[in-house]
Amino acid sequence: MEWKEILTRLIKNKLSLFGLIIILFFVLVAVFAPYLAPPRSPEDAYEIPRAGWQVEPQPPREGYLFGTAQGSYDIFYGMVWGTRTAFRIGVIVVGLSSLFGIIIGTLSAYYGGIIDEFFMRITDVFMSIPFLVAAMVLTTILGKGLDNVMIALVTFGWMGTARLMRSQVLEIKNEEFVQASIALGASDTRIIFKHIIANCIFPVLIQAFMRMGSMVITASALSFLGVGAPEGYADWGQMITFARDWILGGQGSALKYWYTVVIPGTAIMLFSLSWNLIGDAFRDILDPKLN
Amino acid sequence: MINYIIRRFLILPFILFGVTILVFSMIMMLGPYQRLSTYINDPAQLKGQDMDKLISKYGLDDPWYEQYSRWIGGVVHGDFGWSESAGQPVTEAIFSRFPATLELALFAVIPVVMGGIWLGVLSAVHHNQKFDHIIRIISTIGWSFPTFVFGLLVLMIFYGVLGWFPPGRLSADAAAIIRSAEFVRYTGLNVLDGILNLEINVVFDAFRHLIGPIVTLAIVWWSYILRITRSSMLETLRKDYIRTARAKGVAEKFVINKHARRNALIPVVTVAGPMVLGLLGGVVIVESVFGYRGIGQYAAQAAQQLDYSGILGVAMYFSFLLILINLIVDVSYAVIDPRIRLE
Amino acid sequence: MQKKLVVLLTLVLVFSVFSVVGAQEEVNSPNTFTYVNIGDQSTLDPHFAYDTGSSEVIYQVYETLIGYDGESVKNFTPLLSTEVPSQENGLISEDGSDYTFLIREGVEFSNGNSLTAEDVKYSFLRGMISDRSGGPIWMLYEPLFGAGFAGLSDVTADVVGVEDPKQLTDEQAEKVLAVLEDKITVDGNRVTFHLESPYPPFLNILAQGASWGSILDKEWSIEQGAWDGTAADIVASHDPVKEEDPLFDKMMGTGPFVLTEWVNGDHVVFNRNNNYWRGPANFKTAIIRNVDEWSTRKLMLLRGDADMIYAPTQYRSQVEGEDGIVVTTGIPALQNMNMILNWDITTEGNSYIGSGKLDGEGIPSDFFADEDVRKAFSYAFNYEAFIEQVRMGEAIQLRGPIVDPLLGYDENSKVYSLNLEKAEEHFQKAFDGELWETGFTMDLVYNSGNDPRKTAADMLKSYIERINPKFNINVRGVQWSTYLDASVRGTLPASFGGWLADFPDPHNFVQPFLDSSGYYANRRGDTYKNWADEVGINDLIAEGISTTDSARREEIYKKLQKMSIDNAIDLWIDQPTKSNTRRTWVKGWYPNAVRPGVDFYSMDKVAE
Amino acid sequence: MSKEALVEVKNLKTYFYTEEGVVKAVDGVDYEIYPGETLGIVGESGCGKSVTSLSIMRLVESPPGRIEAGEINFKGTDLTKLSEKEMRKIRGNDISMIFQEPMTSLNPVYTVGDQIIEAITLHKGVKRKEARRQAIEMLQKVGIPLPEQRVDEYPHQLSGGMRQRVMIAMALSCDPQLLIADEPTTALDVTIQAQILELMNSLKESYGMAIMMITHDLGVIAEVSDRVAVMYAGKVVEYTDVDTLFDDPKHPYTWGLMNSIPKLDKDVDRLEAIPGSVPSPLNFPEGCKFNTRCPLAKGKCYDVEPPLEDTDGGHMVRCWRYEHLEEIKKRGERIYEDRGVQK
Repeated sequence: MEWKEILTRLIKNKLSLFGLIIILFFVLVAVFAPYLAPPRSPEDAYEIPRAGWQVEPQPPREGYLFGTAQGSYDIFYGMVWGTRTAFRIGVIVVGLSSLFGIIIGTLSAYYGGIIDEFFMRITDVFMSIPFLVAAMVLTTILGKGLDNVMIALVTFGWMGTARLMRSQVLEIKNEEFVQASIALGASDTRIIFKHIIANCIFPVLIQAFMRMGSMVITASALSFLGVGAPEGYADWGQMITFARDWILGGQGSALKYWYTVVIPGTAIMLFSLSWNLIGDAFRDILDPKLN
Repeated sequence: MINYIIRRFLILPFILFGVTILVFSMIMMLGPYQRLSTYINDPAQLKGQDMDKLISKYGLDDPWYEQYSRWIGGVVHGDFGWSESAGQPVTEAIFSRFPATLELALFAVIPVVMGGIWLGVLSAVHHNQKFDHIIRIISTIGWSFPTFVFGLLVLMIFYGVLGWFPPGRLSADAAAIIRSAEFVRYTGLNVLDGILNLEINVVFDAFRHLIGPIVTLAIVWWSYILRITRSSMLETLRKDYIRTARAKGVAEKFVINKHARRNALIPVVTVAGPMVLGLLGGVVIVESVFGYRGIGQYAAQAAQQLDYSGILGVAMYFSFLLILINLIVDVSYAVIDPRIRLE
Repeated sequence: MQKKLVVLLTLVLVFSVFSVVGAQEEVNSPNTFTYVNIGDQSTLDPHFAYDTGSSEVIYQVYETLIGYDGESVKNFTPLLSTEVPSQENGLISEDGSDYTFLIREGVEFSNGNSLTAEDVKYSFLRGMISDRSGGPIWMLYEPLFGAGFAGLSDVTADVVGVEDPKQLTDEQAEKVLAVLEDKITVDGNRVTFHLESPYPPFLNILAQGASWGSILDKEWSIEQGAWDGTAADIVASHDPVKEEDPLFDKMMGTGPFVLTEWVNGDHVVFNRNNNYWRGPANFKTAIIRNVDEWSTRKLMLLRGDADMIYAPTQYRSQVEGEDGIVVTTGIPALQNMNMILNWDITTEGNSYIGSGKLDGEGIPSDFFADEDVRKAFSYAFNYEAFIEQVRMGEAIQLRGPIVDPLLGYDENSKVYSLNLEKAEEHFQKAFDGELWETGFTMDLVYNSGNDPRKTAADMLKSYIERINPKFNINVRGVQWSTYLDASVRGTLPASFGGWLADFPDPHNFVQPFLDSSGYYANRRGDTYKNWADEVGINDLIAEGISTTDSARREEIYKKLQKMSIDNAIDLWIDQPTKSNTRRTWVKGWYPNAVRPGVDFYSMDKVAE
Repeated sequence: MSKEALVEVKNLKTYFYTEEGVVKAVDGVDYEIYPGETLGIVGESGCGKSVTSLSIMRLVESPPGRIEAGEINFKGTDLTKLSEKEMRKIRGNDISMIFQEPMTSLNPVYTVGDQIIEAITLHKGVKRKEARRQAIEMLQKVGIPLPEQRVDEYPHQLSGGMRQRVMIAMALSCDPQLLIADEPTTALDVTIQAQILELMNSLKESYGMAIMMITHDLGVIAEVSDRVAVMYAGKVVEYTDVDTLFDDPKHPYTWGLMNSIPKLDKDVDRLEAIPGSVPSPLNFPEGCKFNTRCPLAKGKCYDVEPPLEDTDGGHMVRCWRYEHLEEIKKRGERIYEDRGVQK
């Protein structure tokens, strides 16, 4: 199916159109971040400015559209620049881990035998270390910082894709057109790229769409454990972690600090929802039975 | 099948070896002073410490292979070492926390899987109708908010306001019963032990403490199972044999529950394995919110403190679980799908 | 059906959002006291423990010879000793170097064994022999053997010339034990400590709250496998690894509570000692639970399932004023926070100092050896805002290492305050004006997760960068292990320090902070050590600890405080105060700055 | 034809409401099926022939599909007016259906026996044991060897032809009066095709039921049908008995279809093909729907849709210019382009 047609159909479907619009909105926010929330100095633009030194969150007021979070971090600024972080984490982590997964899954299923055994046991080894333990040890080794968090997420995040890809390739490997190509003496690279990857990529792509949205949540879980982005770095996951001790409100009102959780929560939800909607629509489009 | 199971277990040592090498080499990339953080885990403890003395006491500056062989030598003799972060031997640390997490995971899996499948099926049956949209949006919300947000809200509603489900694992009275000499700890699972000891109060109390974490886990993981069930169910509902069943005059209820669901469950089983593993390893946030001492918290603490015997212990235990869960998944595959069973 | 469910859920939500947990009229579980805290215990061995979490547990089970009188940290009351030694009652010798304690009779350990003077002697000897590295026992060696003695190894080196006690032969061990035994003698029910020279805070070192002063049951301890009282066992008993320490997870004391269950990281359960010599405690069971999540602790308190919780300052406003909750604030705590300036930064493999030269791209090794730089930094910190906003008013500015209310603390002494003009002036003078011209770039490093430290660093950055655009400070959070490594290697240009008193005496502050052999001197490097020696700081400290004349001591400590400020040795930040949050039905709670955590015995639960 | 019709379809309209627009899959179709006869429905894929049959079974997926108008009278009852529950009593009992893909039309997770038994117990109200006996008997009737053994096997253990026999056994297990066969042989090998058609013919005789045979293959039609309806773009374009149709096709579309079958008895090495493809149901042309492909289309064909007219004695044709075709046929000319050498 042509990409153009996929796009047209994505736009025609109300839900995925909604998703696309939201993503577009976030893209615009990310692109125009320097205008929406001008940084103090360009080199530490991702450093959320502090309105003061107060620990307690303060409600929205002039100059601080969304209020300030724990530690007087400007929520608006954090949200705007955090959009860039969300895309960066999503694209880089999902992209790289999917790439590794595809390579390992394909090689393993295509060649089978000892290679398959080798790769799958390596996958088992990586799966055996609980993700958060691995991420914590790795960020301790590499040092704090978003790049290192991404390295950890990629290093311990490719196994799912590898397994999915492997099962897909195993299925398609025995299809007649592949067997025919093998019989015709086509080179392995040609078969892998022309027939196998082209035919197996869509489930992986759909999975990747779904993962795009959830990466922000994973990042917030890491922030919760103290191994996420550095304190004060514009990152949605951290923004919502700032709300941790304030969610239940203060005396008299459970909603006293609503803005600390509602604002980042809504952004994360919309982001994740959009990717999911697009992913769902994508699957419907690519599902041959629906056509 | 038996061959297959044996083969799986024969692989286990290799995986365990790989895991230990991977973890060990990661930790050994750090210098001895960094690894001192295993023994000094708080700035307040820095005072009066003679760092170099500590380093030689724990052999932190020995070459990595010496440290590794020291550790593996112990393992061969059944000694998994001392976990500094837990203040217990590793085996004890794991076995004193594992039942708690297992109990949580077991009880959580039931509503998560049942509820998730039920909602996923409903959502697929009402594909693209209002119900489907609402369920999908709710599930995205469930998947999009960090666990601690739900955990704290659940705690506030069911404990803070209603007072039904307190945090922790047991209340003081029930804990006192469990400590008493007459109470035999058969399994370490409070509910089960309560039943076996015929202590209804313990059962009730333990169960009461489980509900909060379970509800929280359910909210988060429901959406996961739901999505998979939904898409798998959608695919199944378009299968020819569903039309066949309808053409036979089978009522829609049975078409869905008998003919479609069982087929739709096949991919769900595939993800249920990793999900259970995730539940067992990733419950740290829920454990933290509900003051529930389990393996997740331990894993996090060991990692934070670079307590390598602790990390290795947890990792080895997870490899074992992975193999076990994969086995269970494969067996359930066979139960559900005759095509696999008979091969 | 679905509609009903939606309505029900909405109702529950609305209900929960708008209702706030009401106060309970009655006392919840009157026979159990639950204290919900954070953190865990590292050991139950009183001679091994050197952290608040462990000491808190040990406090409930073991007892010391003397205690503190209520809130005071200076006045004592008798405990296992029937009198507090003083020169007036003759229990402290004229020259101030012999301390005698009269052991109370009729006291029993909770296993029924009677307390004897022999138990007391054994307890201290066992502590001195086990003397784990990094442990608290140096506090016994310093008074008993004199300055320069910090542990058993110093004694073995002195007596038999063996550096490592683990290498002692039996013969050498005999000699060492004889020397140790000479220091603590027993005569009937009198136990006398023979100090090398007068040591004013000696009673503080032994008093309640000091786990190392705990009295053990000799018979029971030997049964458990602790040091058996012979010279031959010294080698085996010295410096145990935690897991092999026989008293790691067992306790047997004379105190009001008996350890029932210790699940590390989760809870500790105590049962009342019904034969306690001061009369049984007010409740049967006392529980310390560990819940790290603040909101959970808060809800437990609001529901009355917790009688007392640990509430960090920043969240306290969330419970203050709720029905049934009482908060006591402003409790002095013997701790401080400062920023240690490294006078002699290790440049090798150091990524925190840029180029390592005075070229605007980094800082040189001796950056903080320049007094003007230190003063400029001291003027560029907003103490007032830090205390008001970060500590929410619950702190007082530090005037040197010594904290309120210890000897030498003077609330009128000179301090720095935020003054950017003065800071600018000093920066201009620094390095003969070169620094002002070239500027500098450096990292301020804090251990990740410590918010006050990050804020302090952010503050310095924000003010200093305002003074001169060529000044660049990067605030970097690093993992604890990295921080530990860097502070040991001396690569951090500035690091944060915080000291919690071992015993309430100014010596316990000036020694680690100012003495050349003190713990923090290491972080300032040799330049500081030499300087401190030259200007006489070391001598003053030595004099301060060996004189019994209170007035002279006060003079010395005031002088040291003044030198710390005048020379801007460090950036002295603040002394945070503590608070206590509990249910109104809790009676009998009183603050004490030295006590680790709570004193269950003093408390009761009574309805309003 | 004086007999009472078993099924009488009148002006049936089944539309699909998609996001792209309304698809008129079946747009005003009329035909009758008499007891014991076989009605063939032929057309290219997408012409609405399957939807017609699903409409009779009321199995059109809704949403997006809906029976918009028309009547389906089965033995005097209008099936479109029945409740789902009443309809279920008819499905598999009075009317049953077999499908194109025997490979996918059977549920892979149940044994073939289970699936036949389900239909029997559902409609005949017999005990399971009796149902099983009947199932074995049915398997025997459809020519499956060792039925006692096969009954407990899973679909994947059977060959395609066997599965189609199982499908037929299942469809006939409740003695239906009408069997709808939707391309029952398309997916099978040629030899097996013949066997299956033969089986169907013989079973038709013995059971005395009517068959509605849906296919794109005129060869199949010729073999089994009594009467034929040719469908194009949701409408019947020609409707007559089988001999008349093959002797004298009147609609240019039928003519095109016939010329695209290689005939062994005629010595031609060229096949004619209908150029173009079925227009998108969203974008039907004005006038005659075939006008985009029809070589004879002229004037009126582009403006007004022709009615289904009785040309002589029940031979119904939907064409303005069928007479023109007569002339061409008489001249023996071709009206379509060559498809190229096929041999």
